[in-house]
Order: sequence, then C-alpha cells, then structure tokens
Amino acid sequence: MQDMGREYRIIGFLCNWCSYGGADAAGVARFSQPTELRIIRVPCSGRVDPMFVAKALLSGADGVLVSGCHPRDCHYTEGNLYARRRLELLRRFLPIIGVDEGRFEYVWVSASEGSRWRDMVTKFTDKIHQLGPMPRMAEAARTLCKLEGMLGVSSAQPDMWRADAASPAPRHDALLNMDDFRLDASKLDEAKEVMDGE
Amino acid sequence: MQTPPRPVDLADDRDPAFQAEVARRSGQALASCYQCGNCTAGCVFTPDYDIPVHQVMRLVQVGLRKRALACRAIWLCATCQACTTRCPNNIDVAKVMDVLRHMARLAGHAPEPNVKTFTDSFLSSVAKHGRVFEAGLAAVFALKSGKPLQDASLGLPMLTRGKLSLTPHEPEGNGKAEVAAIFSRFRFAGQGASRCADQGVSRNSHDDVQRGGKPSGKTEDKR
Amino acid sequence: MRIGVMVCHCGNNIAATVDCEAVAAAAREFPDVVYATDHMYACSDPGQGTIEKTIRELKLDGVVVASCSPRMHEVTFRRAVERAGLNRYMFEMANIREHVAWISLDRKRNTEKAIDLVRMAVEKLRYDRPLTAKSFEVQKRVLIIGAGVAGIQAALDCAEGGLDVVLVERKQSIGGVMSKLDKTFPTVDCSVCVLGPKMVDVGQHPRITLHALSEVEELSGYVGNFEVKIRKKTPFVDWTKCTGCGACLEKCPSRKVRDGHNEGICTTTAINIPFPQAIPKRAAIDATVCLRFTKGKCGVCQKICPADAVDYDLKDEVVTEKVGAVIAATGLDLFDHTKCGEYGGGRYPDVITSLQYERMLSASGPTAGHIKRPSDGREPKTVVFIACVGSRDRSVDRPYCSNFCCMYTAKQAILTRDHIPDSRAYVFYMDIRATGKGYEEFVRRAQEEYDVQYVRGRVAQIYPSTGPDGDQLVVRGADTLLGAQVEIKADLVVLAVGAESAKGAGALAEKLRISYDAYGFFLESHPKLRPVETNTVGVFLAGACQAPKDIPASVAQASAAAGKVLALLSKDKLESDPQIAQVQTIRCIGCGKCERTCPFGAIRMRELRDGSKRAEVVETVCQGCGICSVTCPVRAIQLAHFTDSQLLAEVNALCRTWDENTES
Amino acid sequence: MSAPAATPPTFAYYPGCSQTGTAAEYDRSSRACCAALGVRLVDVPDWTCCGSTPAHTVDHVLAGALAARNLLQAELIGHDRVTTPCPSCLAALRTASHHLAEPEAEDSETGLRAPSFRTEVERLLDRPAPLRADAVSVLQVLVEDVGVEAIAAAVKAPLAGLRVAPYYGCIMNRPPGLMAFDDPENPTALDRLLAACGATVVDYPFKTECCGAAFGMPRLDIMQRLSARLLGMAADCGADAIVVACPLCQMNLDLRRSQVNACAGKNHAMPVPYFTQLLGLALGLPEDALGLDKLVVPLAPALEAAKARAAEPKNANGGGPKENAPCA
Ligand SMILES: Cc1cc2nc3c(=O)[nH]c(=O)nc-3n(C[C@H](O)[C@H](O)[C@H](O)COP(=O)(O)OP(=O)(O)OC[C@H]3O[C@@H](n4cnc5c(N)ncnc54)[C@H](O)[C@@H]3O)c2cc1C
Ligand SMILES: Cc1cc2nc3c(=O)[nH]c(=O)nc-3n(C[C@H](O)[C@H](O)[C@H](O)COP(=O)(O)OP(=O)(O)OC[C@H]3O[C@@H](n4cnc5c(N)ncnc54)[C@H](O)[C@@H]3O)c2cc1C
Ligand code: SF4
Ligand code: SF4
Ligand code: SF4
Ligand code: SF4
Ligand code: SF4
Ligand code: SF4
Ligand code: SF4
Ligand code: SF4
Repeated sequence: MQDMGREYRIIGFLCNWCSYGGADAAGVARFSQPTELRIIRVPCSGRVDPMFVAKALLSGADGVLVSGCHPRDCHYTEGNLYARRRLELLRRFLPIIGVDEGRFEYVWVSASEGSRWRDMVTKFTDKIHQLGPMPRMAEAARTLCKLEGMLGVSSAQPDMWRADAASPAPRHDALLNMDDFRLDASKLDEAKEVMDGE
Repeated sequence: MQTPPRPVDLADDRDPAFQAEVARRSGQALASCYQCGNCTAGCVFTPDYDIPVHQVMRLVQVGLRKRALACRAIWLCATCQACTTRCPNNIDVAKVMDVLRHMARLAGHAPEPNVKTFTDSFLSSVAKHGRVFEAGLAAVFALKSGKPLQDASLGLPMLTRGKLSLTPHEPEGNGKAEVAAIFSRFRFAGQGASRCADQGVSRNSHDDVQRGGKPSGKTEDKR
Repeated sequence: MRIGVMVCHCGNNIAATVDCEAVAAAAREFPDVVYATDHMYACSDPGQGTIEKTIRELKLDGVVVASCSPRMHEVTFRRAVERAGLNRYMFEMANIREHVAWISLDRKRNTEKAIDLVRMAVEKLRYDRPLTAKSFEVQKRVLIIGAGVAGIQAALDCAEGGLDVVLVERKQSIGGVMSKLDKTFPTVDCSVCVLGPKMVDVGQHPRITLHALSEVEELSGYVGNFEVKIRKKTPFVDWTKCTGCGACLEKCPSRKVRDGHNEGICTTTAINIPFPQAIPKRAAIDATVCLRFTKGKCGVCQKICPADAVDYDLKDEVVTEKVGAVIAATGLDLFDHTKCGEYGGGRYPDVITSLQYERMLSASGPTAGHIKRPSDGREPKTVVFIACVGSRDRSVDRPYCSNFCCMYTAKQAILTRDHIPDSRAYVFYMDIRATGKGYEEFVRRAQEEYDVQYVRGRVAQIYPSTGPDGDQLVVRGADTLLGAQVEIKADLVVLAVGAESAKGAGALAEKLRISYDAYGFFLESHPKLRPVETNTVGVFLAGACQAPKDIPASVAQASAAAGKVLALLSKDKLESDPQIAQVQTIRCIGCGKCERTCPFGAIRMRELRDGSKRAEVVETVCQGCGICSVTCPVRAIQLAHFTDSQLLAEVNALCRTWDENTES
Repeated sequence: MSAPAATPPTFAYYPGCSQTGTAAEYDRSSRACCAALGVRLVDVPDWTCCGSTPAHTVDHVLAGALAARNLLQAELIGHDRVTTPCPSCLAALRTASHHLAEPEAEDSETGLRAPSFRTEVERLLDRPAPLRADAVSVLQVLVEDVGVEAIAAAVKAPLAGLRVAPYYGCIMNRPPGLMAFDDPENPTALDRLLAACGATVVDYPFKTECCGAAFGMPRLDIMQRLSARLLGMAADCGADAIVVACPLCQMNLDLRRSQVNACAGKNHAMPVPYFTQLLGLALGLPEDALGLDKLVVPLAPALEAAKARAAEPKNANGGGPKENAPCA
C-alpha cells in the first residue's frame, strides 16, 4: 500500500470540533494509516487562510489537506461554508502560482467518522504519491516573499502583536484575498455551483 | 485406517488461506457473517442439504476446507438468490456457494455426481453446437447418469407438441465456431496469466467438461 | 523564553511504537527548549507533579506535553500548569497517541513524526501569550427539548434544584414512548402508574413552563445566554379556556383518523385528546382531517364546547425565551417495518410492531388489555416474536443494536403467557442482550417459568397459510442451534422493530450546533468521560436521543444532565473562553468586512473621534471561530492563541525540517 | 388499441436456447405480443447460448464470455438494449454486463492490480468485450416501456373471471442489486399486467420461491417436492392457473406435471401458461400465434370455467390485485 521509499510532506489543517475528533476516532479504532500527514489543529476550517495553504505548498509541502465539518454541521454555523468558498477559489488559483491543484484537497469528516478519515488520508496520500514530490520552483522563493509581504508577517518576524506593529501593511495587491473574488459576479456563481454541488 | 474421533482443533485443523481464497474469488466479506441463519431460513433447498447454508458459511469462516468442499449442499444450490437477497450483512451468499463449487471441482469432489454430469453435459452440448441441444442433452444425461428411463414418460407429450427437436438449432453464422473457440481458449488460458489460481480451476473444470462432453454422435441422436 | 517538554509513554500505548526517549532528546535541541523528558503517564499525579515542579524549579515560561489528544487531557494539563503559577495558555499539546502511535506500527517513521509534532508545538508555543478569561452574567433558566421520560426527569430535577425550566414538546401531550407502554421490564410494573405522577408534577410545577405542540425554531447565543424561538403550533382550541372535558370528542363526525397514540391500531376523532392522562389535558384539532378545514363544513365542536374554547382562526405563535443552558431529550422513533418485504411489508394485518402490541396489552389501550388479532379480533394462541427487525442489519443501513428490544420482547412474551395462559410464545433471536441489573434473570424467567420458546435464528419470510388453518401466518426461519430450517404457524407476529433517532433530529442538531452520527443520534463530547455533554458548551443530552436506551438508562442520563446544568448555572457569572478575536486598532482600516462576516454578530464598528471607524469584538459573544481573521484584508483582527503567526510558525516548523532533510 | 408510437421502442431480441425447443410457445407469444403492442424486436444475429446456470457454476469468466458474445452481437448491429423472455438468460446477460463495467481491482494480498473481469473475458472472446449493452426482460419492457395503461387500453378480450396466480420465479427480481426491477420480495409487475388483461389476480405467497430449476434431470426428487409446493399453494389460493415467465418453471410445473403429481399424491390439473400467452389472448391474438396447443395441461377448461364465472353477475370484479386479503 505504501511506497516505502520516500516520505512525502503533507500538512493537514483540521477543524477542532469535527475532523480533529474524526482523526482521533480513527486512532482510537487503530485504523492503520499512512504516516506522512502532520496535523495542525484549527478552531474551524473557516480559520484556514488560503495563504497558509499557499505558503505551505511554496515552502516545500507536497500536499495540503483541509478537513472540516460537514455542510450545515459546522460548530460555528457557517464557518465551513466560508472555508469552502475561499478554498475552492484557492484551488482554481493554485495553477496560477504554478502548483498542481491536485496537491490541495478540501474534505468533510465528522467527529464520528473515523473510518472516513482513514479513507481520506489514505486516498490523499496516495494521490500525492502519484503526483510525486513538489517541484522546487525558482519562482517559489520570489512568490513566497511577495506573499509574506502581503500578509505583513513572515516566519522571521515576531508575533505581530508584540512587535512594533506600527507599520500597517495593507495588502494593496490583493492577490490572495479570496474574499475579493466575491466581487466578481461570474466567479461568485461558479463558487455557488461548487457549494450547491455538495 | 480411521483416525479416532477428536474435537476440531481450531488452530491445527484450520486453513486460514481457505477463507482468504474464498474471499478473494467471491469478493465477499466473509468475516461479517454473524450466523443469523437467514440464508438457511429462506433457502428452499435446506431440507435437501447435508449442511445448511449458514453452516457452510461458518466452515469457510473457520477455514475447514475439506468439509466445506466435500459437502453436497454446494452442488444442490440452484442459485435462486434468496439468501443473497436477504442476508442482513449484504453478503452475496449465492456467489460464495458458486465459488465453493468451483473450488470443489478443482479439488475433485463430486458428491452429487448427477448434478455434475448434468452441468458437464450441458456445457459440452453448448461447446459442440453453440447452443444447447435439449434432446441431445437429455439423451447424454440419461446415459451418463444411469437413469435412462427417468424422463421417458415426457418424450411423447413433448413430441406431440413439437417441443422436442431432434436436430440441434445451431446458430446461423460463425457463432458455433466462436463458442467452440471460447471453450478451447478457456481450456488453454492460463499460461502467463496472473489469476493463476483461477486458471487452475478453469483448466481442471474444463477437463471435466470435456470428459463429460465426448459422446458419440450416435448416442446423441438416439433417445 | 524557557520551554519545557514532556513526552508521555502512556504505558505502552505510545511507547510501543514511538521511541519516546528519542523524541525527548530531539526536543532538547529545539530553540528555547531548556528541558525535555519522558514519562510513563504524564497525566498521572506524579506526571503532573513533575510538570509543576519543573516549572517552578527551572522557571519555565511554557510547557509542551506530547501525549494523547488535546480533546482528552488539554484541560488537565492546563490546570497543572496554572497550579505552578504559569498562565494556562502557555501550554501546548502534541498528539502523538491518536495521530501517531495508534495508526501505524512503523516505529522509525512514528518517531520522526512525533518529533515533528513536538517541534510544531514548540514553535507555536513561542508565540503564545498569557490570556485571561472575562466573566459574564448567566440566565438561570434551562431549555429542555422533548418531554419523554428523559425530558420529564431532567425538567423535574432542574426545577427542584431551583432553575426555571422551559419544556418544549412537539406532540400534544408529554410522555413520549413510555406513556404508550403497558408494563416495563424488568419489574413488570405499570408504565403509566410510574410515569403518570411525574407528568402531573410537570404540569403543576411553578418553575416549569410547558410548551406542548411546539418546536424549537431557532437557537442563538452562547452558554449562559441563549435565546430560543419556539413555534407553538395552533391547536385551534384556546387552551386557556379548554377544560379537557372531552365533550367535543364525542360529537366530532370525523372519526376515521389514525390514532397516533395507539400506533394506528384504532381510529380517533379530528378533535382529540390523545389519552386520559395527557398533560396538558387539552383538545386539539388535526386540520388535515377536520371536515371544517378540508371540506368547509361542520363546526360541531365549536357549537358543542361548553367552555367556548374552539377557535378555528387561532394561528401559530412564536415565543422567545432566554435560557442559560439546553438539554436535548428528543428520544427515539421506530424502524418502519414496511421496508421489510419478506415480513409482508405491511400487507399482513396480523404482523404488528412491538409498540402496537404494547397498546394492545395496555388496560387503557383500545382493546382494554385484550390481545386480539387486528384481522378478525380473534384471540391468538400462537404468538411469534421476531427480534432485531431493522437493527443489526446492514442491508437496511441499521448496523447498530437497538439495546432494549431483547428485553421488551421477553417482557411481551411473558405478558402474552399471562394474558392467554393456553398460548404459545416463540422468540426468534440472534443474541440476547440482557446486560442490566436483573435483566438476565428476567429473560431466564421467560424461558424457564413462562416456557417461552427461544429459537436462535432469523426469520427469512412470513406468508399467509392456506388450507384448513388458512387464517394463520407461516413464519419460516432457521434454528441455527439445530442447524435446521423451521416453520411455525402463527396467529400473530410481533416485530421487535429497532430504534431510530427522532424524526428531524438532524435538523434540530444543526439548530443547536451539536454533532450527530450517521443515524441522527446526537454525539456526546466524549463516549466515556463526557457522556452527557456535547461539544457545544451549555448543550447537554438526555435519553434515547444520544443512542437507543431503556428507561433506567434514560432517566439516569437525564438526572446526570440536570446535575450538569445545575452545576453550570450555580455560578452567578461564567468565565468566557479568552481564545477569541482581538482587533489591533492601529492596523484596522475600518472596512467592516469582519462585521459582515462574523456568524455570531460579535463585531461592532466603533467610531473614532476623527469620524473614522474601527472594528471592536464583543468578548462575550465571540465564539472564537477565526473566520474574521481570514476575511480581514490587513490581518488586523486576530484570533488569540490561533494567530496567523502561530499557525504559520507550525507550517514553518515543518517546512524547515523538510528542507533540511531533503537538502542534506 | 395503442397506436404505434412515432418511433416504436426497438430492442435487440435474444430468444435463448429453450425458446427454440421446449419453450417455443414462449418465444412465439412474446414476439406476437410485442408486435401487437408496437415494440419492435430485432433478433440478435447469430446468437449463441448465454451459458445459463451451468456456466457460472463452473467458472465466472467462462459464463461472462458466453453471455458477452451475445451482448456484443447486439452492439455490433447498433443496439444497447437487449431483451429476452427468459429470466435465466436475463441473469446471465445482466451479470456479464454488470461485471464488465467493473474497474480493475487491486489484490489485497499482493498489492498487484489483478486483471479486470473485462480483460479476462476479452481473452476468452478474443475480441473487445461489449461496452454498453445490457439486458432487460420482455416482462419489464412490456410493463415499463409499453406501460400497463397502454396494455389495458389495447385489451380486446378481457380474461374476466380467470383467477391467476402470478409466479415470477426465483431470479426475475433477485438479487435486487443486479436485476433492478420491481420489488424482490413482493413483485407486482406481472400482477398489474394480468389485472390489465382483466384477470383476477390472487395474492400468491410463493411468487419468488424456487421451483427446483434445472434439477428436474439430476435430482428429480427435489424438483418434485418444490414444484408440488407451488401447485398446492396455488390451488389453496383458489387459482385457475399459474402464470409463469420462465421456461424452466413452465417445464417443471407443466411438462413434468405427471412426475410432480405422482410425488405429491395429488391430481393437480391447473394449467401453467406463459404470461405472454394470456396477454396475447386478451389482446385478441389468434391462438396459433400463441402456441396454446403446446401446453401439456390444456388451458381451455380454465378459460371456459372463467367465462362461466364471469357470466354470473356477482363475480364481476375482474381486476386489480387483491389488497391485504389473506388468501383463504
Ligand atoms: C415497544 C417498546 C417497549 C419498551 N419497553 C420498555 C420497558 O419495558 N422498559 C424500559 O426500560 N424501556 C422500554 N422501552 C424503551 C423506552 O421506551 C425508552 O427507553 C424511553 O422511552 C426513552 O425515553 P426518552 O425520553 O429518551 O425518549 P421518548 O420517550 O422518545 O421521548 C422523546 C420526546 O421528545 C419529543 N420530541 C422528539 N423530537 C422533538 C423535537 N424536535 N422537538 C420537541 N419535542 C420532540 C417526542 O415527541 C417525545 O415526546 C420500550 C420501547 C419500545 C419501543
Ligand atoms: C477486565 C475488565 C475490563 C474492562 N474494560 C472496560 C472497557 O474497555 N471499557 C469500559 O467502558 N469499561 C470496562 N470495564 C469496566 C470498568 O472497569 C468499570 O465500568 C469501571 O471501572 C467502574 O468504575 P467505578 O468507579 O464505578 O468502580 P471501581 O473502578 O471499582 O472503583 C471503586 C473504588 O472504590 C473503592 N472502594 C470500594 N469499597 C470501598 C469502601 N468501602 N470504602 C472506600 N473505598 C472503597 C475501590 O477501592 C475503588 O477504588 C472493564 C472491567 C474489567 C473487569
Ligand atoms: S444470512 Fe448472511 S449473515 Fe446470516 S448466516 Fe447467512 S451469510 Fe451469514
Ligand atoms: S442461492 Fe443457493 S443457497 Fe442461496 S437460497 Fe438459493 S439455493 Fe439456497
Ligand atoms: S375543546 Fe371544549 S369540549 Fe373539547 S375538551 Fe376542551 S373544553 Fe371540552
Ligand atoms: S369542526 Fe372538525 S374537529 Fe370539529 S367536530 Fe367538525 S370535524 Fe370534528
Ligand atoms: S437489543 Fe436485542 S433485539 Fe434489539 S437489536 Fe439488540 S440484539 Fe437485537
Ligand atoms: S456477563 Fe459479560 S460476557 Fe457475559 S453476556 Fe454479560 S456482558 Fe457479555
Ligand atoms: S472569531 Fe471573529 S468571526 Fe468568529 S465569532 Fe469571534 S469575532 Fe466572530
Ligand atoms: S476586516 Fe479588518 S480592517 Fe476591516 S474592519 Fe474588520 S478588523 Fe478592521
């Protein structure tokens, strides 16, 4: 089942209420799973900034999986719908920055669905194995700097609250501000279609 | 010499590969059978079986290969699908019975010789004519089963109603040859093929078919 | 910053597949880590003691524990950290049990992964800062949804404890399934005799506001301060006037209405009081069958009512209540046996459900306690019970055990033999699940004293018999212990239909923002340690809405939930979770996007002296989802403890090591 | 009378081996009814045996290849929908088409991709296997494509007074996942069709119980026992006839009647017509187009008795399956 050769680098952003519990449930049930995925716990899939995903992929992750509550089952009512809207747009945006959109996936797993989580991880890991390692792009570093500039933070910069946050860094170049896509009516319809599809 | 009776040794008598093989050939999750007996309850052949269906399933689960493959029940199953339709665990029980029959053939079991003879006669008729030649099949079967007169009383009513054709209705075109080719490829398939275990069955079972299917043209016409 | 790390073995749970010492050794090399160790049980007293001692002795600023899921023990360790004088948010957990040790046996890879997870936790911790909770006022009232035995018990316990109770029941009367039962196992005492007095107490308790024929339409707010909108369906009878005299029932000409309380084995009238002990004992009109509503004529009840209570123009009403906590107690529904074509699919009148049989056994039921065949009214001499109908059956997507049908089947078989001494009772079963106190003894009594014939096997088919005993049903099953197919000619067949979640349970869960499983049963916060809580603080569970349970278990959980609510609302003020959004005013450009996005309306725009606007978070309202953070174009609003910097620090922690690994 | 539709529904027609011999009347009456109801049948050219039960009891790939060849023959003349009167052929054809659609599976032990069913079948066929073709029964075509209302409208000589037990046989609707037609436990297609013909349909509890299938030859005793049950139940239900849709059932219940009666010690004289024969009668088709003379137990006495019964004013409720009435 597993390619025993190299380990791939996969990050999972999991909603604390549903999918993180689902991953726990999979562990409790001792469902054997690929080992590559490292989980970052977030309060809600709506907390996942597309920027995090892009950043992870440009910094060397081979795949990023975001998992939240099922539609309408969000602990915060509609956080997962925001997430879906943003992340769906991110998926379409990834090829623009030179990343295969298959490296990013967004799924629903509830706290009771240990076996579904196992299936999701296994499938996603398999897919990344098929895609192979993320190519190291010459562009990556530059794009990354740009992204970090836009975000106003970088890994080198200390916490924005503690630091001299005197210089507001508005992101004029709203390349990554997914919410701005909502202004584009055609994109909005597309996004709606995606949402209704589920 | 007979071995003295003793309990089933669940470790030594068990052949775990057997369960795995049946699972692979049938694609069924055998471990999910919880022995509810629904298959036995609904099978109209249960009174004729030496081992009721649910116990056949149990034999497979435990891995008692010999007992499962030597039983008569698997030959008497008519694939009526009652068990498959009603199994609460969605097990295709009829398919498991089918697969056990395949494996029993491979292992050389035929506790219901007439059933096997019928099957073999049927298929050799198909191999020969491209379609079943009913009269020929009846004649071959009657001869081989050693019950030549069992259906003698049916001959007249059939003849008078034009239901008994004494010549085969063979396909008009190339069909006959194609079917013959399917049978012969079936026989020789297997070299270099990947599903080797299955090919094993195929080869063997086909030999059975062939053996059953070498009646002289004479016997076929004489009924 | 001075960080301490502890790696837990969890006995062998983690240590079997993760090299815990190696993880601790690796952690020592991480920036700011001044101490790292491994421990057999981090959550044990000595484990926690070590943490506290180390914090004090080494003057740590933060602690990482690598052990089980934070959903398990985060609170435990936060308390330990706090006892040692640190802020409880200067703590991070790495989940190396559920997410590492238990999902793979590859020790090398597991160890590497565990090291990665610890590195992430350390990096995140480096950006942690102390947070302090704020406190807020609470509503000392509780909303209870569903008034079966569980809801009733919870309501009485809460009311006795001094809380005001808002009890919402969608049916016309409270009582739930238990009010339909005849006797109850394992004591075989009369169900209504036990439940009736409690129902009366609910009706009379000064602290309980009962909304019958009502449903929750919307729930907003948060623990301590929920606001609930309740739709009171119109009964077309003014309940303040109706005395429950029943005069209208006598005269209503629409008499062919399916009687829900009697599970459809008899009919009733369009204006109706479901049963004599109903609470509230008030009449209501079913407009779908009332002649006045369907045909425009009649109006008899209005004329006849001595209290002048009937009012065809009454409309639904929506009331709003404020409560501090919620208990969901919506109970169960039963599997629809008409899906089972092999049992006649509802075509044979003498194949009935267990609950229909309860109504027949009940002295206050439509047959006055006489067992009669629905087809011809004859007293059955052979009654066959079939267990697990619509339970433990994947083919109908009901893989679970319904928990109490084995027991009520034994009860019904005993009662059958009691009612008709010359009868025979057969039970087809797969396993007998009798795990409660006195239950096994009860089943044995059915077998030994009452001579109930237990047949181990499922029934494949029921069909009408023909010939001389042409009015019977042939039950064809298996006796797997005999290894045989068996047939019984039965006069009556009772299906022990399985339990399902109450209709609409999923939709209600969504309103309450709690999770539910694939079958609509509500999800508890932790199956062993928090069985009455949900993941939404302030919402609790009682009874069969969480999973099929019998009366003792439902009542126990109801009292437990009441206890939890009483404990929660015993304080005048609650502490809010400080992991909430905070606006960095200096960065905020006042665009208002966060205000529009927040699903809880937790953000207000505040006007500065210069007329410009800035966002402001209402701390008690913010739920900490972080949706606003992502929306803000200048990242001015950040979710405490999950800031951009912290999450990116975790990402970076991983990417950096990968860089090192691949480049080396 | 149903006016032929603008484009009549057209199917490739697979008769099956029995229909050339012991069940010739099933073939003949099926063709006649389809023609009368505006269903165009195009014979699968050069068709060969589908393999029936014996093939799958020996090997699933062999069975698949024998059936697939016929689906392919239909596809080659541009037909994806093959119809056949015989449930056994139907099962063989549908099973093949079902499995041909399966993707390659992975062997859980070796991790290697096992060749798909399609690959294996193609090896035996030595041709590409059919891609789309699937099979439906003539019964399903008549009930779903023509429709019961259209049939009722086309009936010229209602079978008033004839009490029939509809017998579907074991595999017309089972397993439901494969056959995807009607209810597997209580099918009603035949009931509805016969009611549309004006017959009185009795509630027959053994609609799908196996008659003994092909065991007539190898295990006559089993076949006798099972078919005797079916006849006994039909008699108890007060049926004048058992109406069948399967050549094997018909053979066991009709041709082998003397054997069954001998075993049961009964003298059942109930005819066992194919449903297409009764439908043909109701549509007013000539008897010789329906092969009524080929039935061993003659149908005429039952028809006469029914006519007499229908003449009595009381029994005019000629139609519709009885609901909820336990048969007495
Ligand atoms: C045939 C049968 C026999 C049984 N015999 C026994 C026995 O002998 N002994 C025993 O211990 N147990 C027995 N049980 C089990 C027992 O009935 C249950 O344990 C018990 O009823 C569970 O109580 P509950 O309050 O959780 O649910 P319920 O009794 O189902 O009550 C739930 C209430 O919530 C209401 N409701 C549902 N949804 C909503 C909504 N959205 N809004 C508002 N209200 C809602 C319902 O109308 C109902 O009144 C038996 C069960 C059956 C089916
Ligand atoms: C082998 C085994 C495996 C199990 N596995 C599971 C499982 O996987 N999952 C599960 O849910 N359950 C399991 N259980 C059941 C589980 O252990 C019990 O449900 C649980 O321990 C009960 O907790 P308790 O607090 O009621 O009782 P206990 O754990 O027995 O605690 C009672 C305490 O009271 C003390 N005590 C007793 N008398 C006195 C006295 N007179 N004065 C002062 N102190 C006293 C005792 O010393 C003891 O510390 C298992 C049980 C066994 C035996
Ligand atoms: S019906 Fe299914 S689960 Fe039950 S005994 Fe048979 S195979 Fe096993
Ligand atoms: S398929 Fe075979 S085992 Fe299953 S019920 Fe029919 S005859 Fe019995
Ligand atoms: S509505 Fe009137 S008549 Fe009916 S019960 Fe109430 S008071 Fe009595
Ligand atoms: S108005 Fe309706 S409810 Fe009232 S008596 Fe008439 S039918 Fe009954
Ligand atoms: S309690 Fe008994 S009857 Fe009910 S589902 Fe469980 S095992 Fe079956
Ligand atoms: S005593 Fe224990 S092992 Fe036995 S049935 Fe009860 S729970 Fe199961
Ligand atoms: S985190 Fe932001 S969006 Fe979420 S509730 Fe708080 S203020 Fe609203
Ligand atoms: S989204 Fe950001 S900038 Fe806009 S109002 Fe909110 S905090 Fe201020």
